Amino acid sequence: MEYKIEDIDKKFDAEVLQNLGNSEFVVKIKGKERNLKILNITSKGIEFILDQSYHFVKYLEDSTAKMRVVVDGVPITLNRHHQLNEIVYKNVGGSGSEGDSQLYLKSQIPGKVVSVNVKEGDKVKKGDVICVLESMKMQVSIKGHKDGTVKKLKLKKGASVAKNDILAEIE
Amino acid sequence: MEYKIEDIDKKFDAEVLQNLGNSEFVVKIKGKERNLKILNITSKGIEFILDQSYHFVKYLEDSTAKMRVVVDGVPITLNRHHQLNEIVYKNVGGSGSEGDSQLYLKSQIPGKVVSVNVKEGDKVKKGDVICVLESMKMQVSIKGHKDGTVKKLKLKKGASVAKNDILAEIE
Amino acid sequence: MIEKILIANRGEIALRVIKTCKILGIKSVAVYSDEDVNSLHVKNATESYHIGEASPAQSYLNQDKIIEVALASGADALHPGYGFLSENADFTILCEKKKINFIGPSGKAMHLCGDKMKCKAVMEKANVPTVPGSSDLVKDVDDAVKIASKIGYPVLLKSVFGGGGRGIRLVNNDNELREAFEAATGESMAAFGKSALLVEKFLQKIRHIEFQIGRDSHGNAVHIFERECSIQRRNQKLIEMSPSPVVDQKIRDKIGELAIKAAIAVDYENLGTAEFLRIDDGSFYFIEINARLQVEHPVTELVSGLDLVKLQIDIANGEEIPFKQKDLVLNGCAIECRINAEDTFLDFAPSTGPVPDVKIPSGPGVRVDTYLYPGCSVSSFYDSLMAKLVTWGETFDESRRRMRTALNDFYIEGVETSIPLYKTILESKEFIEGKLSTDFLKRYKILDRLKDDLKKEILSKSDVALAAAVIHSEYLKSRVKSSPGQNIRWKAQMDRA
Amino acid sequence: MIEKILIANRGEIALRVIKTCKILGIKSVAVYSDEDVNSLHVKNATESYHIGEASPAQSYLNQDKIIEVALASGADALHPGYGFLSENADFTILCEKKKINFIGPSGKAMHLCGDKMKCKAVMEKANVPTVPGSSDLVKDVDDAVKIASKIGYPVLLKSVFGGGGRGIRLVNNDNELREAFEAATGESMAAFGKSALLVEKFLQKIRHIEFQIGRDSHGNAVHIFERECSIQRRNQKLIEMSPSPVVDQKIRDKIGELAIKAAIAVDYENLGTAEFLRIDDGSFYFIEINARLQVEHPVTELVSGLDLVKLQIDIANGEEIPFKQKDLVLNGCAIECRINAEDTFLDFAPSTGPVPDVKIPSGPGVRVDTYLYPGCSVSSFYDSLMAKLVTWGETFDESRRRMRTALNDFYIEGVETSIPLYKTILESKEFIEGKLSTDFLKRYKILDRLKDDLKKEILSKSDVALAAAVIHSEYLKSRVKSSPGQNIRWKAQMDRA
Repeated sequence: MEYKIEDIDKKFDAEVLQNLGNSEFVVKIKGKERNLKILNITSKGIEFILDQSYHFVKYLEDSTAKMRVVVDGVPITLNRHHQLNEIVYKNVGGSGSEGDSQLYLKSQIPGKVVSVNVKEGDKVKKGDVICVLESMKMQVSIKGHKDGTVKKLKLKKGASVAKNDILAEIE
Repeated sequence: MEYKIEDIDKKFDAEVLQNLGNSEFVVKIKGKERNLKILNITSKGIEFILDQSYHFVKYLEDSTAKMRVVVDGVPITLNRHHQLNEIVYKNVGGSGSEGDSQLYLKSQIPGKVVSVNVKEGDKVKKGDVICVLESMKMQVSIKGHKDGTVKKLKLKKGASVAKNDILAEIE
Repeated sequence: MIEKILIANRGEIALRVIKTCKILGIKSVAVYSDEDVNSLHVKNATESYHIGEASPAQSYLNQDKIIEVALASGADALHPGYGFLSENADFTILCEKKKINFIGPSGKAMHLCGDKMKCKAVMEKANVPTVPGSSDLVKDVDDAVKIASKIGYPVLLKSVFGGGGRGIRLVNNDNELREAFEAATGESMAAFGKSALLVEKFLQKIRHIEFQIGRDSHGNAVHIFERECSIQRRNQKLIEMSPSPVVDQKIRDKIGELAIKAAIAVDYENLGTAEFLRIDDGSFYFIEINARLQVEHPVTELVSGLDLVKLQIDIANGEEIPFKQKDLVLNGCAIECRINAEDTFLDFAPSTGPVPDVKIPSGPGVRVDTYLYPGCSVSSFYDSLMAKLVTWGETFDESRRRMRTALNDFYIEGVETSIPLYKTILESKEFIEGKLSTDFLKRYKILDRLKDDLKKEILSKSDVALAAAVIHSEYLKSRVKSSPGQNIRWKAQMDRA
Repeated sequence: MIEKILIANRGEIALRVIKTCKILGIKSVAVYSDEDVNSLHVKNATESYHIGEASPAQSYLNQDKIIEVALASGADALHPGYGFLSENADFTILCEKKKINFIGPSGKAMHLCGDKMKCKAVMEKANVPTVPGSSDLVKDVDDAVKIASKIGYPVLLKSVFGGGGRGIRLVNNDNELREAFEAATGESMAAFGKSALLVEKFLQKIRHIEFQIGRDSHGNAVHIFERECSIQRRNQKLIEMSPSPVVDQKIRDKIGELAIKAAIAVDYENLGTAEFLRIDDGSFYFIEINARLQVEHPVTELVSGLDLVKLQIDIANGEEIPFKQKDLVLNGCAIECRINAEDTFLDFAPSTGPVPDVKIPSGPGVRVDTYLYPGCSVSSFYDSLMAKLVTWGETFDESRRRMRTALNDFYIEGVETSIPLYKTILESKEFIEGKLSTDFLKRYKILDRLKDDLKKEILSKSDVALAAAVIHSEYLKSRVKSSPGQNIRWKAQMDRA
């Protein structure tokens, strides 16, 4: 299987070569054979000794396209490499902000809506302030992710929004 | 319901008087009404605020006769008060050692059998050394719990025993 | 003698105060909002009272409700922590009225500390140097020019109707000042119908250095050394340490003496902090007194060996401070990192929600003050400080290395944290050399370096991630299919493992 | 320079050494038995190697296997911890042969420290006072009487074929000695065909006080203060502290000097401990040198500010000790409680098994060295020390109060622990007054007091226990039955709660 790691422009290969029994395996990572001994495995995480080093990996998300894991405390996103994935991946972008082609403006933080600065039908530019949220004593301006027209506003002053809630549709 | 606590020679009463809703209750403990608000409850433990103080109670064991709980870190055994219980309870004794009427000699520690000092058929007195166990670099003599004849020995030199394993039957 | 203390706060500082109460055998009374019913301060206090809804205005800022609980619970004293009501002079006065021993300065002193202009005037009278500039509003443009030429350019022209950087103009000479004055006056007249301007020296490459002060009701006053708190974001401290790399014993004595003078000038009682700005030529300027226990007090505790909460309680009890200035020895070096729930790359925006798992570091010289536990939650109603990671070492380098290791061992699941940022800072040449300033992050492009570090860290863990991924796939396959041969053996092994 | 250390140990001490390795940037190599595959030292080391079956003889005492792993892993040094191979002179010599830097004294010095009779002779020559008595076997009964009258009655007559209290006779005068000598000789001849007797002064109300010593390869030697370790059970230390309540600076200087003399006498290099007995008249008698890092070393770390494992590594690297005796200041007071898995009331019998839940205390001045984590297991193959709870305070009383609070906050599920015993000791008048002796538990009937305290504690929690019991019954009923009315509402509430 080939994987892409985060937004690193390279493919990495990994496969299980052999099951040695007694929870021990030979795996091939980036072309190199390594010994792997499982101490503990569930659907949520795995503890193993790779060659001579202990590691603890948690699985946070696992879809066909990507897998989010926490390796010894370090969060890493692995993208399973298909043709299709590559396209989606490029559009989503690696930095956490939504790509220009996306319809929805989502909130990257939870908070309370302090002000709504646009109306449905308004024309907005990328970077215009759409609304202001308050969270943890701070006011944060949420800016439009692209040029377009505000099609739908899913915001009300005083309401609470969660992380990843859709705030607006911009077309 | 009446309870006995550990080996304290007294009965204590406790009952739920009223369900106030919203996880709040009025309970009557030792004749006094108290307010109880549940924060969290499962079959294994409960967190609640009694009057104004937070408590965390774990349930370790729950049989019809007795209940072992850990109250804010303090282990406590409650005995539900029936006529029958009282008899059994007196016989078992409060100090952790088995009463004289018990058939079985049990090990109160885990360990490896270092020596077996009696044979089946031997007559033994209460306090005679039946065997020696080794655990955590220490040798511990296991003494007979009553006078009688060794009916069965469930011991082999070099074998491991777990806590509460039966070591011998003495009749 | 204080026997029962109501703690009008939440989070780690409420836990911190409870800890000292327990050690002294004093009963503690916690208060909590709807949001905090499962918080550790509720669980650790002797008694806990619900005081209202999640929003601070409905709970932790609700003065009447808190006083009501204090009276109902029989608390004879109140500890305000930091934030919330801790520097609210009205609340202090309310406590005084209700005969509740407020653990902190008098309402009068607090009021004076809170009024920056008045406080500055008092300090000037007491010969405590403040940031050069007009001690009051400037009368007109000529007055402004006169002051500016006295303190030297560049200067800042500030409108009192501004705030948050608005209405502030940087000018380099008389001409620029005259122009800016006209513009600012016009702007302000248009917006507010009136104008009020100040002139202040523009300080560059500033360090924020503060002195812990203590003064008892008998008039004994001491300082308990300095804390350097220059590493900040958005004017909020991130990392604090004691000693400061630019303060030696001579400077400590001198500025410490000024800090004590400042405390006396406002008749300050109990513990407080005198904040100074220090510029590259070595000058210190007083800016304000924080009339409370600071977030960063553990730094001082570790280098002085004192329990500052105990000292607060002792002073509130009317006792004398049990040591003299000369008895205090600054021992080793302490560093604190504020572990915030925030996304460094989203302009430090808050990150909230459930925290399913936490691993808290430990070891020689490591102290963690935190409200976190596995299964807890970071609320969006309150501030973003989840934990204070503090390390002590014989030397700065030992303290720094212990901090670096502890940061690595600190795992908080579910929210973004400032931990990765601190790892990068702690490893930076500039931090190691003590080249600190309030613009440290920007000056040394720390966020760019952080990005590089994260990339490197991910690459260094990529082998492990890939191994985990392929084993996970096999594991899932083995659980879905019941295929013959090897897979059954595999499954058996997996289940046993 | 040491770059990779194999730690030939397990449990908390392996973790302790790993911690310093991490801070210094040194790679660590853990070894583990079948029983320890899920242990924290395996998870925290840079590399981990399996070395055999659970039984120590098959793993942690397997010299050849450990040397093999050291060589295979490329470790350039080996830290033995305490116990296991740490004081095995043969193993030290094997390391020397294989060019593995053994972090500890030379095999020669270790051999001498291990031979008590030889060591005593060396100390006598070096003018380090040892327990008065025959420096070798007594020739005959007249020799015994001569020695006894010199050292003064009462004396102990000891057979070298005894051990564990057998063959020891307490005598009060010449007549008793002559009688006892005859009896002992007869007994020994009958049992062993030969007799070998010693005479030694009978010491009463003994304190166990030891001095931490350090000596580098350049001949620099220091002591790092004393530790009082008098509270024991079965000759094993339970509670240690520094300073000792009976050691002032004058005594510290004097006995510390003796401890250094003792180290020089056996040409001791690296860190070690000189153990003394102290009797009520203030006399100190050297008994032995422990040629390793002690379990109780954190006590010394907290009052000296030193990292003793780092100091061990520095000395093994051939560096000079980076301070002089006069630079060392004993700061505050530290107390350690050894948290053992044992049942105090079953004559301290081991208690082993799974530990489903653990809560580890924290707070200002609290340090915990432990291998425990929720879900771990206490093995019956190894010793009973699960954790070391250490507290520091400015004063003895502050340290004691912090310990008392931390003991209360320490929760270990599944095994019996010595925590309740320590709570009783810490609250006892005699402990508070520093009236310590090796027979402390017996002398002050501590176990009887513990029983009373437990009863009181249970009674104080009985209301809560009863409340939990009735609510639990209702809860179970509500889940079993699906009865109408109130019970359905109840169930809904329960499930929501």
